Amino acid sequence: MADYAVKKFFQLIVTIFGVVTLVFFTLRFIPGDAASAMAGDTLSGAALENLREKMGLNEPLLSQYLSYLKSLVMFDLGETLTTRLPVGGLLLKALPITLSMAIATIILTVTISIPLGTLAAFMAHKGRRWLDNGLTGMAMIVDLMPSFWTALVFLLIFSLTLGWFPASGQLTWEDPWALVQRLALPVMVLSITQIATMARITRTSVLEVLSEDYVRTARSLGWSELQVLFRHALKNAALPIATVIGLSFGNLLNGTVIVEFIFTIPGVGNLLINGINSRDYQMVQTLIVFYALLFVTINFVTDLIYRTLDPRVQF
Amino acid sequence: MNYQAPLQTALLEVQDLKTEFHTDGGTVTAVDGVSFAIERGERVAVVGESGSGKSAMAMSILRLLAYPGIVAGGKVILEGTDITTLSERKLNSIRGRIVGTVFQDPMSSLDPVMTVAKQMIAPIMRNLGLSKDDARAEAIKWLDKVGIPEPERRIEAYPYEMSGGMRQRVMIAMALSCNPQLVIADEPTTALDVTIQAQIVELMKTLTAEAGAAMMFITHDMGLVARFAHKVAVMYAGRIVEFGPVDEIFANPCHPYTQSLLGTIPSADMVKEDRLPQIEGTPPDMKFPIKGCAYKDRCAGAHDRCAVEAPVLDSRGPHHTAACWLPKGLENTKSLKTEKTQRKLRNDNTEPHVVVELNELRKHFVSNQVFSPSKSMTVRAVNGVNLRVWNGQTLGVVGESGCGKSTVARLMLGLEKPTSGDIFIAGLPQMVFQDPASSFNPKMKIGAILEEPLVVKNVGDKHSRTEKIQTLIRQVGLDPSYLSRYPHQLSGGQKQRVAVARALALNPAVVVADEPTSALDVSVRAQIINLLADLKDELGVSFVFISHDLLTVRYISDQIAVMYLGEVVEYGPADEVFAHPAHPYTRALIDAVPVPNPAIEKTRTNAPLSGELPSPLNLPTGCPFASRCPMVTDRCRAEKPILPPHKTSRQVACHYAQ
Amino acid sequence: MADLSIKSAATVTPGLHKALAAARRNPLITNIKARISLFILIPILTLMILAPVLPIQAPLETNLRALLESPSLTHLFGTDKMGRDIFSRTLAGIQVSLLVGFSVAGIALVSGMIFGTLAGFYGGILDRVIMTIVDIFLAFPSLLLAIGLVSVMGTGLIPVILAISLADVPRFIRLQRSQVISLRSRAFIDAARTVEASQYWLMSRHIVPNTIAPMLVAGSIAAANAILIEASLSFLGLGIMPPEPSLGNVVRDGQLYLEQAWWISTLPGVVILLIAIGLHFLSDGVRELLDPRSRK
Amino acid sequence: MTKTIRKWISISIAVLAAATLSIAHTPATLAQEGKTLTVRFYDDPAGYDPANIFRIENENLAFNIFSGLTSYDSVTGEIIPDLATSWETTDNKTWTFNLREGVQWQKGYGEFTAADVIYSYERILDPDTASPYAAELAGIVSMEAPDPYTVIIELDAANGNFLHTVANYHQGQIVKKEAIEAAGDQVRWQPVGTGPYYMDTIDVNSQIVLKRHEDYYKGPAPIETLLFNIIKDEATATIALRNGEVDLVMRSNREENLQTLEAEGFKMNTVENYAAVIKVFNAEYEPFSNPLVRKAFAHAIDYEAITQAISPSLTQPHQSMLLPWMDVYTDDIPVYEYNPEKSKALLAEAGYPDGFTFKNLGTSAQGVTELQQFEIDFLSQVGITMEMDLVDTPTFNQRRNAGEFELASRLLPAVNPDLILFSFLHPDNMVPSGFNGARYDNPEVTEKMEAARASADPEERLQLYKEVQQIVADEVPYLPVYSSNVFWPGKPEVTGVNINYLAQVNFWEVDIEE
Repeated sequence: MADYAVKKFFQLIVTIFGVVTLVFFTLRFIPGDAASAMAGDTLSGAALENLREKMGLNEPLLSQYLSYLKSLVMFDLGETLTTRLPVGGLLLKALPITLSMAIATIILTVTISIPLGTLAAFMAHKGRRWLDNGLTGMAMIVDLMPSFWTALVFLLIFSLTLGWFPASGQLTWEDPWALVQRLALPVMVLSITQIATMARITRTSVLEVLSEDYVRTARSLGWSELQVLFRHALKNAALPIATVIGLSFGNLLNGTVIVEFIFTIPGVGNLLINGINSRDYQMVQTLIVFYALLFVTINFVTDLIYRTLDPRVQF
Repeated sequence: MNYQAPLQTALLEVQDLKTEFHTDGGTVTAVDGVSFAIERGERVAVVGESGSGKSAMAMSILRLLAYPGIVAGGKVILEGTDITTLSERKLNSIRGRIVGTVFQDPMSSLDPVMTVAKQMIAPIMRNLGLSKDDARAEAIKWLDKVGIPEPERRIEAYPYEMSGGMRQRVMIAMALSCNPQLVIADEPTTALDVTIQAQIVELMKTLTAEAGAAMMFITHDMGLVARFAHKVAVMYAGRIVEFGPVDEIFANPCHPYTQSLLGTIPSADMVKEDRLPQIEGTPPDMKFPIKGCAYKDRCAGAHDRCAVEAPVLDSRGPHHTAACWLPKGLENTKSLKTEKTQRKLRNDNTEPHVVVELNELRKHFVSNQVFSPSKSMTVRAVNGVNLRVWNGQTLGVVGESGCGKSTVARLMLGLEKPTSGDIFIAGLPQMVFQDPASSFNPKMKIGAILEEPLVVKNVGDKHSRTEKIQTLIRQVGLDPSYLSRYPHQLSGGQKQRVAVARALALNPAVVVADEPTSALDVSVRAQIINLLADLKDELGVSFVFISHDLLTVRYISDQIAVMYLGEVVEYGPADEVFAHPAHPYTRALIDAVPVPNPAIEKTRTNAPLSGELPSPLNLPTGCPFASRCPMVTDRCRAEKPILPPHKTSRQVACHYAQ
Repeated sequence: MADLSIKSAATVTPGLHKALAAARRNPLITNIKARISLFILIPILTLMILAPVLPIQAPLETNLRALLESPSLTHLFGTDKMGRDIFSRTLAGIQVSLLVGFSVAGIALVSGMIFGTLAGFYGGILDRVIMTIVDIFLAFPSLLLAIGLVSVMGTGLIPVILAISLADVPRFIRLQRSQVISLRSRAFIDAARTVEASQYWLMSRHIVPNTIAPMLVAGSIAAANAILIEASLSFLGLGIMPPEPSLGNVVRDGQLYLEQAWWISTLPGVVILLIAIGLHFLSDGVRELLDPRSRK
Repeated sequence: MTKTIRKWISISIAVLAAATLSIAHTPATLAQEGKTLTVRFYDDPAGYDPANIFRIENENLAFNIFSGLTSYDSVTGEIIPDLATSWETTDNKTWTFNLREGVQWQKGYGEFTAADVIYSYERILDPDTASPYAAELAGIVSMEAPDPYTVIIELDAANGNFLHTVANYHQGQIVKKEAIEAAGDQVRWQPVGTGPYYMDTIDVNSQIVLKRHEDYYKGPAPIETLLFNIIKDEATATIALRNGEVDLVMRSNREENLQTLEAEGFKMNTVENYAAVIKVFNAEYEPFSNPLVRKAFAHAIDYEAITQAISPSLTQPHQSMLLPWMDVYTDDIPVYEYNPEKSKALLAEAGYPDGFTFKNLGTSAQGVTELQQFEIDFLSQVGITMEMDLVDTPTFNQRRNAGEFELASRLLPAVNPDLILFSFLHPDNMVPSGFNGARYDNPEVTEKMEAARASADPEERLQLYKEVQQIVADEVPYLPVYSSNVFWPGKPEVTGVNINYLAQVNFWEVDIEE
């Protein structure tokens, strides 16, 4: 176990180093820089050059890279180029919002999709496929709805027509109810695709388990179908499902970028889009590296948890 | 073996049972009107090929069929009650309590994420109404009974921590723990090694006898039937074609199918000149209604009536029934559909010379642990093997799974690089693989598959190659029209024929056949064995025949090498080794093989080899067999016997070889 | 018995039997899912190809006298704010979107095949290098990777295709590699090795042909996803640039008029859905066709 | 006893009276207590240091935080006194400003004096500040404060537009030395001015809170708290207004949203002709070096029809580089009506009977705009092929600033006509160092502009500028195509949303009616 973890951890470090390097140099190839993005229409050539110099954009690339690496190792995320705010501070402020959205999404997804998928599998196993087929069809359609589209439709329905949830507004941690209302729509938009996917995966895993020999063994010992479902099928299907939940985090991170933009949620995705728009390398590279780190770490932890939970997997 | 006529109502009576599978491709009638009865305490064997409906029939009794299978008709009367009409809930109180079940594959039949305790205790509590502690004690008692060492500790183990044999013992303990009246065992030993198989069979026999439980035992192994059963039901194409007491069935089979099945098994007294009787063709597709007798296409005795009218079970003696229009079936089993029954042994005038020689061959697999080298593990799969194969002869290699016999084959073919030692081969080695399904590139037609070795080796031009593959396909008894088919369009037996043809394409010096028949059905097995034996005689090719099936190996081989834990423990002429095994392991192996003759089986001692194959990770310092040897001494544990010449032609690695 | 049933059919109507046999030989037609997918995709593709000769307004043509018209016979899907015909734009968009989808699938497939085969077949250092790079790319959530790459390469058809495929390539390499590794130990590879076939021979004759089917399945799903990712990129202003229509940006443009003119984005949205469903069914169909268990 | 009682009564009455009086006097202020206005803010805040401020939405906040010596009238756009109550000049070179007394700094930084003015301008001019607006004040030779309420500024050359330079905008905004020093490198986030509102809190990702400056010299603003909520997506912003989540939407710029909001009875606060959009012809690119070609171009496109189709609310056709509300604006200039025949004739005369092909620089973020699609359509009818040269936004800005294009567009948001004309027409400001992307160099125009700038005589100045506009309109180095309007839709009860010609709202004038 420890061996495996250490080995995986080294791989993770190598991957992150690769990510950092790739991101750093790629960003430098983006035409236009923070200075010209900041100035917009207002500045002419000479004034712009001054600004660029002042922002430190004229340093040699390699020395920028090395100092970036050094500061990263020291956990110093630096300041944004345009607004001179500490990137770490911004990230710390945005992160809880994105994370609570992601976690709420996962909770909502799990509570809906697992019973649904299980039911579909259970019925399909007994030859009644309508729920299964319906679920598959729904999942396909929902999978294909771009989130910006779903977001707008939800806004029109739930916010404008029904008036249940606000479309904008501050996120305050002091008023949990307001927070819940504020995050409800984005979480719903994020969940809807996750639910479809997760229900399908649950359905597949449970169905697979239901046709396993040990399920038949349990039946031969006199357990009823429902007892078998809960004693054996869910327990066995839980592992692959848990893994998928971990992995779906990556998709969630994709989704939060767009949802945060539309619902003006001041989360990490929003920071990223701003960073890209203002060519704020410092911000963008830190955020992308952070995303990658988060993603890789979650995969790593999921993998370890999986291996710890599953008695079959040996190290 | 004291079969007695029933005095009261039968424990289980099955009447006209019908089971269907409604698939997208049509309705498959897997069980087509089966009727029989099992008395209390009676052991009934159900034999038949795969697809004969024997498992579906067994699962239908307790309605354990998975979707899309349904019981379409008939009655199952258990202790006087028809359970086909019972609700699921009532049936659940019968499952486990009155009827226990043991399944085929011990690897997949236990829940991998639950400990044995969790899987065993709850049913005991429920079915016997015991408290948790009592149930646990009961479970431990049963684990002890089935021969699981340290049951108090092992009950907390997960299935993956146990070997296949151990798991099957747990399955048996689970099935018996609620004191059922009837145990249904669906091929419980098929997935196990021959020595373990003997142990399990013996165990089931004793325990059911002790508890007075009846047993329905499903198998395709006639030897096991002879060893085990009171009565035998032979199934073919969803129906019972013959039913009767075991002695009757073996001594006086009346259905051509039973007769042929018994004939296909190489018996100990068979001479090599005798061809194995074989059953041609394949069983019918159960998707389509069968007109007349289902066996007519493969039956030597088929006549006009068979094509229009299906025979029903008809009395052939006391308690003996058979479904055939011919009262005695085939008069002469030698007149099975084979062109010739004897082959001429090749009289080769050339000097016998060694074609294959292995010297001190070793293959170690090392798994590296980067961060803690101390944990690096070495598996000594082949640990110093010396073997020779002479021209035109067959060397049989036998041993349990994990003994290294397949690795030896791969080393000979150059598919693995030896860790040390030499391999000398006078010419080209070729191979016939175990699994016909994966032996061929599914994207290539048979013609291309046979041509491939010639193309790779640049033999001849297009025209001569085409001629060559035509010859090859005929040599293995297939029509050249098969050349334009894809592998998946061929049956398992046909695929193995093609595999043999491919192995012969380059005129090899030796063909290594690694368990070539183990994936095949009984009736087809004989076809392949005959083919190999014929080719050896016709072409003078040497064979290395690797198998765990001792009877077959004895029949086909000139020399036998018995392997144990990567080493050859006994080597010598096949008949001699068989008749007078010198190594205790060889003896145990031979003892473990059930003989398809109830009379002989009754006389055998049946003291199966105890224990299991030790892990090749930590080999004992002394004799590798010391941990299981009945005659082990301290010397064996300390000192490793080498393979010395024993008598003139044999070698035995044992300090006490007789 | 199988022969019997065919025989009886043949005696009744030999013509029908021949037709049936021919149909059976073409597996795409016998498979129900494949059939549905063709039923969806063929009309769409036909319309797309016929678009230039259909009596409809050109996709880029504006019409100041027909702004935001609802669907009618002249404008099947209505018009947008600039009086452009949505139906015509949708057909043109299908072309662009399918180009994106299939190019992405193609690029991902070919590079996945090459690198995945090399990594899986040779193993060792080569495998480690390739897989480390793959891991690095997989560390980015896919949309982020595409966003990043589009911001580097600029917008437009080719950058979008490259960006989306670059996000897919690592996944294809992984898939191919795992396939190759499992094939590598199959008996027929051993059989070829026993006659000392060259590594090139093994790869080109045995390994690659057997990996194509699952890769094609993955490819058709990737094509469907690429169409959607392009739509998301369009939404962020990073996709195919207007006025050049892609299904994604037609939907995106129309989204603003959801309340005033629902048809602008809804109808092309339905078309995306149909295409994606068609591609999914096609992949399911291909999967079933190639699954030996479903073959008879 | 009686006396005491009387005394008590009288006192009570007095108190009551005073109370009544005070109530009568302050009902408004009492009601104003705690009024909050929620405004949609459409981008991330980028900082509020006048020396380094960018983009209109940020400038609008700075406009309310800071003051200049002068300011602009919200309605007419005229220069009005702000911190300076009056000013004198005789030659447009030496300017004397008389400062308002008793003006209080926000956050307790005391009273505003002449020293603050001098400090603010010197800070802009200090190279260490690296202000991009330093050039605006570069003409200052000396600054003096003979007393705390007088500032005398001497310029190196006459500048009739100096009052724009010192207005409440960019370099003209007066800062407090102590506050700047206290903020250190966080100046942009801690602005302290003398305007009606002060910066309370900023959450750069979601909200900016401005609070009323109680000591503002014109008196406290009616609304106590301004909440600027960041909502980037236009559709979301519109829904937020319709839901009542915000009271006012800063710059709604989608025609379809405006129509919805207007139909639902929201107040469409607007300013017309806020900025002109011009086409910049690169005179180094051959066909465009010929004035006939430029004229042909002008006749080829029907901007009237196009603006009507695309966004009748947000745009209208426009013919001048200056806007009608500017003091020097004249409509007495040649105009180019839509006339494709004439266009073709001009092309033939210029030697391009079959037209030509050119590239229009654009951003890939916007792609081919609707306007450009129509332009392509119209131009193709006279044989001119317009191709799009799409690059990403930063590259676009870079190339446009460097003059690397054949045709580009620009928005002219400046409020100072002098600045517009000098920047775009004076050879000193030629790209890449200035905005003169047309490389326009007409000595006659240059001379007239310089004379106008130097002239202290308003009449003469107007005449000179009129002539400049006429010459330029005739030679078309730039083609004005339309001007745009700005909308701040809000709830009907929000009053006083007067958008000035800098597209800014002075929140001191804004109130919420009960």
